[in-house]
Amino acid sequence: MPKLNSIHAMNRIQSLKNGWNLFRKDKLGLLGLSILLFFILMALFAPLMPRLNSIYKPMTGFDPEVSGSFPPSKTHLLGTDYLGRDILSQLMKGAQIALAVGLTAAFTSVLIGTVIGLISGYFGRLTDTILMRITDIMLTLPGLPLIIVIASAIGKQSVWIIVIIIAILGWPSTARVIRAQTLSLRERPFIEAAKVAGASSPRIIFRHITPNILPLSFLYMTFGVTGAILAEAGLSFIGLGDPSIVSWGMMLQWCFTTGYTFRAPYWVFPPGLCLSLLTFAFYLIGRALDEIINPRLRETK
Amino acid sequence: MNLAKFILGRSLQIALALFIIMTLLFVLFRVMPGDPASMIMDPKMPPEAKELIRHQFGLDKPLLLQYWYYLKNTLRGNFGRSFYYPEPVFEIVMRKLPNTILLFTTAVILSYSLGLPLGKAIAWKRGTRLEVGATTVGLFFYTIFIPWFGLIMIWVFSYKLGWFPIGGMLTPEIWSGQATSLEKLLDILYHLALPLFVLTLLFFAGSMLLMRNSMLETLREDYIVTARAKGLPEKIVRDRHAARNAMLPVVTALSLSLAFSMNGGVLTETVFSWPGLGRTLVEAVLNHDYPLAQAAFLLLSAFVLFANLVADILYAYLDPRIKY
Amino acid sequence: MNQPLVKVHNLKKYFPVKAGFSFGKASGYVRAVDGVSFDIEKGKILGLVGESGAGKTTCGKLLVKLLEPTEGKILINDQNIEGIKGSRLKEFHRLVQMFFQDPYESLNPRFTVMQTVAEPLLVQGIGDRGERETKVFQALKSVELSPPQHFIHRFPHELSGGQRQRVSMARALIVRPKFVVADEPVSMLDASIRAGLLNLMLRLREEGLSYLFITHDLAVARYLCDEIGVMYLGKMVEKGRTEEVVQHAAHPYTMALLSAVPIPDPQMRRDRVVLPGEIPDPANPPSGCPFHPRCRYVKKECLEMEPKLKDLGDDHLIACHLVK
Amino acid sequence: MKLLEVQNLKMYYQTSQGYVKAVDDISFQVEKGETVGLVGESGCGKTSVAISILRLLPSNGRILGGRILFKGEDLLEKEEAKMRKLRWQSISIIFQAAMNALNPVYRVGEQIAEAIRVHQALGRREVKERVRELYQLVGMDPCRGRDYPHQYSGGMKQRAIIAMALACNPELVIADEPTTALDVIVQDQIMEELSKLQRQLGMAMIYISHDISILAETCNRMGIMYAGKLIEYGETASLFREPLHPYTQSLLASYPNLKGEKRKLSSIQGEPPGLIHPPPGCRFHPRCSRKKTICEKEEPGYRKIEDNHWAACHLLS
Repeated sequence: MPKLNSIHAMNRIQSLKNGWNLFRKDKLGLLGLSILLFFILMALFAPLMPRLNSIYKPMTGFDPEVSGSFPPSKTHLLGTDYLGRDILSQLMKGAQIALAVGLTAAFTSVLIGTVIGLISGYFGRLTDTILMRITDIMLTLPGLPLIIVIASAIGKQSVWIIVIIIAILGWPSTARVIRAQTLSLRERPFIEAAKVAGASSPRIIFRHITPNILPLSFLYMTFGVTGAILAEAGLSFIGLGDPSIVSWGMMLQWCFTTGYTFRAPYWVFPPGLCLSLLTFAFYLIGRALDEIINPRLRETK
Repeated sequence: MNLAKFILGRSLQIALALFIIMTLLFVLFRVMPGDPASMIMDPKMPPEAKELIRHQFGLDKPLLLQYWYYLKNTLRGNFGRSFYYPEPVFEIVMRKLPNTILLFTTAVILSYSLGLPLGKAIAWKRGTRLEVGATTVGLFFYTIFIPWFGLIMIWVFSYKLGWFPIGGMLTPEIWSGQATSLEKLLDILYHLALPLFVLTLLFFAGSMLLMRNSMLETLREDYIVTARAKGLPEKIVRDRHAARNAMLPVVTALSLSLAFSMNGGVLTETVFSWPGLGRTLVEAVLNHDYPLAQAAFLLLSAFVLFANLVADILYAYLDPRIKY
Repeated sequence: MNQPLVKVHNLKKYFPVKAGFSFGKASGYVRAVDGVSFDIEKGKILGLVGESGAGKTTCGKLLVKLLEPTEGKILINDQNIEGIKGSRLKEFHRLVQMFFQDPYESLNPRFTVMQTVAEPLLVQGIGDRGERETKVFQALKSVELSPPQHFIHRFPHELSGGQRQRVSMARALIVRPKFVVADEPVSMLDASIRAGLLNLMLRLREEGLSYLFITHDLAVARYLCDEIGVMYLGKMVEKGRTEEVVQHAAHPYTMALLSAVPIPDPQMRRDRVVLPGEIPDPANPPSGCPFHPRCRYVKKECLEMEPKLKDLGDDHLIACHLVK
Repeated sequence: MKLLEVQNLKMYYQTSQGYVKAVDDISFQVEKGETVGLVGESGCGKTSVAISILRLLPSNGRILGGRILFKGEDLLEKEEAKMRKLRWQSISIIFQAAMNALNPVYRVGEQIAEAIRVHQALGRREVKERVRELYQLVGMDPCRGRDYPHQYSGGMKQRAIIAMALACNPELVIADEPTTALDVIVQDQIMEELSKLQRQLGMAMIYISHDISILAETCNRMGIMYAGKLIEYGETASLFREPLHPYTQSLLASYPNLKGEKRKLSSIQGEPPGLIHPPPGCRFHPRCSRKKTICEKEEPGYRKIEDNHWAACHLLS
């Protein structure tokens, strides 16, 4: 008799392969994936820049030969900011920050949302009523203004505090979707069959329901990354970001507040373009995954 | 039908949400570590005045009693005085609210009245180059970083071409002089144009994509086949049967996305120095003008919640299956 | 005579109906099952027939403890199953199993056939890995899925409807239950596949398995069942040996039900008794005899008093005022 | 007189795995005023025949051959505008009520009126009057026309859909699974109603169903479909008396009966094939208990056994 474990592993690889084959057909999804890869490379190579030359330190690297903001040159391929720091190395460091902020915030909020959605959907009754009322109210609050108010009340401007705020405010949309999915799964006959087989509630939640909602959580994570990156950038742009860190939003803020906006297009363009492209990429990937995970959309082709 | 009961129920929910926001603000600004008094008192005030405010806001009382005073004051519209401007906070925010309503509401209405027909049209032509192109461009604008896009628009249209003002809402010369109301109106429109364009484009992308997806879902429904089988002209099938039903999820999404759209609203106001609540909030926070920040946020939330209610009523009107 | 394996006495299940905004309070009850009694002997099949909304499925779910009864007693193998929990509930599920209606929904899409069929053994802690695999092979063979190694690694979406239903049956049979509640297990399958599954169920009965067979199809019930019980709005209106009920139906509802079944033979003309109207809202059942609004023979008595089950002799029970 | 002639119709769906050969070389005819049944198990292509006749294919459906003659004119050659006029006016279709065939946001009466207005130049009053008439025709209270579909029960929706199909007095009505998902008693009511209306109005009908027992009582003639092919076609009585194709024989033996002797049901081994790569030769051969070597290689042609009774099987030669 064949080893069943290895066969199940093969089946999983097979289903991943099938998923990839479907994904590959989505040209926009592939575009998103390649943009994302580009930014990942950027983030990976970011630490190399200061090693090349200390003037390429994104935060403290001052070039003695330039003071102030200058257009692109041979040493500064994308020019310098008002303190004479290299924009390219700032940009690369920013990719690191954006990916870190986006992924951690989205992961945390989706994790919270998934757990709350599961609990709410599976146990129902009063738990569900209370959790969903909270969710509904949180969903109707304007997010960025709330983040602004909370960030200013806390006072300390650290990027990790910002990530935590974004994560805590970001879970309701996931929770709602996961709850709905859990509710519909809970009523499905295969859950009843598991009950009749004698399975306990934890087994039903972890072995039967969770594996069926994880793809959806993953999907929401890709959308969550977009939201988190934009929120951090917005906060930084307004002037509530972490001043000790070079994020793309921060770069724009420096440019805006030092009055270079209209004089230094080489400075304004790159960070905003990177921000828009990265969020665009995550969104495209999310959309392509959506078509795989929600088969309703797939059928027409 | 029971529309009144439905509105009453939703209004109660809004009241509850506002109450929760108020409590949140209280906790944030008064219970958080640090001197609570400094959060609502201007550090530059003379001690006697400070004492007066301390008394007036009940800061010398136990926390629970403070909370009670806070709620009472807030409900009366007594948000205290601004640290920065020499006037009561209430007057400032009430002056800014119409500006936000003007910009935000116009942008929402304009973007939906453009986005829905276009979304409908591209879904109908699924698979064509037009559809793919419009979808891609729409997706790009949907995820664009607004302040940056705003800055570029200002750079091109105001700075380079000089067609529009760099920011603000009014030209002081016109408003201090003897201008007619038409001139004043035109002046506002002149300032409104660019921020409105940016915000509309942003919302437009969202509404178009939503309508496209919803339309594609609807076109698979059986009643669309029935409509075709009945021999109805394509245009009637598309508009009367498909688009009408595709509207329903779009309106649901609208009510859910209003809060999200406000993020864009705040950032746009900031970039274009539009004197609305969003920019007031940002400035107040940067100036550590906490009474003003709280009031601006509360009012902004109230506005979003109210807009939500309108969207819900619209939905109930559109869908005959809703029995409130 | 054999001691019955399953004894059901005066079984009731009421579901609360919630209206709109009320907080958790029930505004009424749906009497899904309202005082049903029956016995099933070892190796026999009782068919529950009736239209949707008659309470058949609820009845079945009560017997496998997917639902808790509002009132009444269920004895299975002389054991009262009221309120059993934990290890005793697990033990109970070795004795009683269920066949489900929808072959597409009753298998976890992420489980292979092996995982699905082995699950009851796993949660019951029966056997080690090797023993479980052997038992899965046996169970698959017993439902005529051979060779088993052909199927164990497949996922549900790689199987046809009939194959899925067999897998679902293998999962139930692997713990060697004595009693199975079969909830319309063939109603979603095509005729040619249906016959094979019905014959399989008959073979299992020969091996000593007892069933409660839930169906809306009287022709299938006649083929499979030893006894038939006809339900209408949560109540048993007629019950007796299959041929007795089919040939000599006494209740007007049973007669109508029988006459509505199409005959697959153009030579045989049936005398149609087309019953007017549709089954009433179970939350709001008619007074007296629940069937009286649709009954051709309705008398004054029927409006006022609910008929009790009477024995016509030979275990043929009927609840109708017409029969004295 | 021949009302509808389907000749060698071929309709495939394009998918990423290849063509789904849903309708493969099917021919049959419908005379004026007669009822024809098309029976087959799920996925055998019977609904595809219906939507081909009305030319209501989904975007990936292609008609690759054959002719559909309606009163002598080929529907496949007609311009779209002319075809649109013909739909409902001459050929209408009854969909399954459970399938959301009514638009949820419009009043049911309005949806019926819409069909009338498109095809007939009637005033508001007359349209209204016609809708009332139609409601009475199918045994419903005309006041219910003001309700929305969600206020109807399954049986009422089906009646409304029938009323809608009859709105323009069509010469041919196609009923696609008209009673699936309805309870036995309501199913019986609807079938009775349809037979009555058909006799009363004299239109021709094509019934499509997976359930041969329902059609046995209703249709003059019947075609049995299997895996995209029409394998047997004939007078209902003759087809039941002497089924020719092994598939038809086994199918009839797999139905339990309420009347007469209780006999053991026979089932067909295996499952119907997929339509992307159907078996070569006779498509039924992998499941046929009497197959010969020729069945695996050569596709059987139609053989006429009696007047109006045909079957495609090598055993018949």
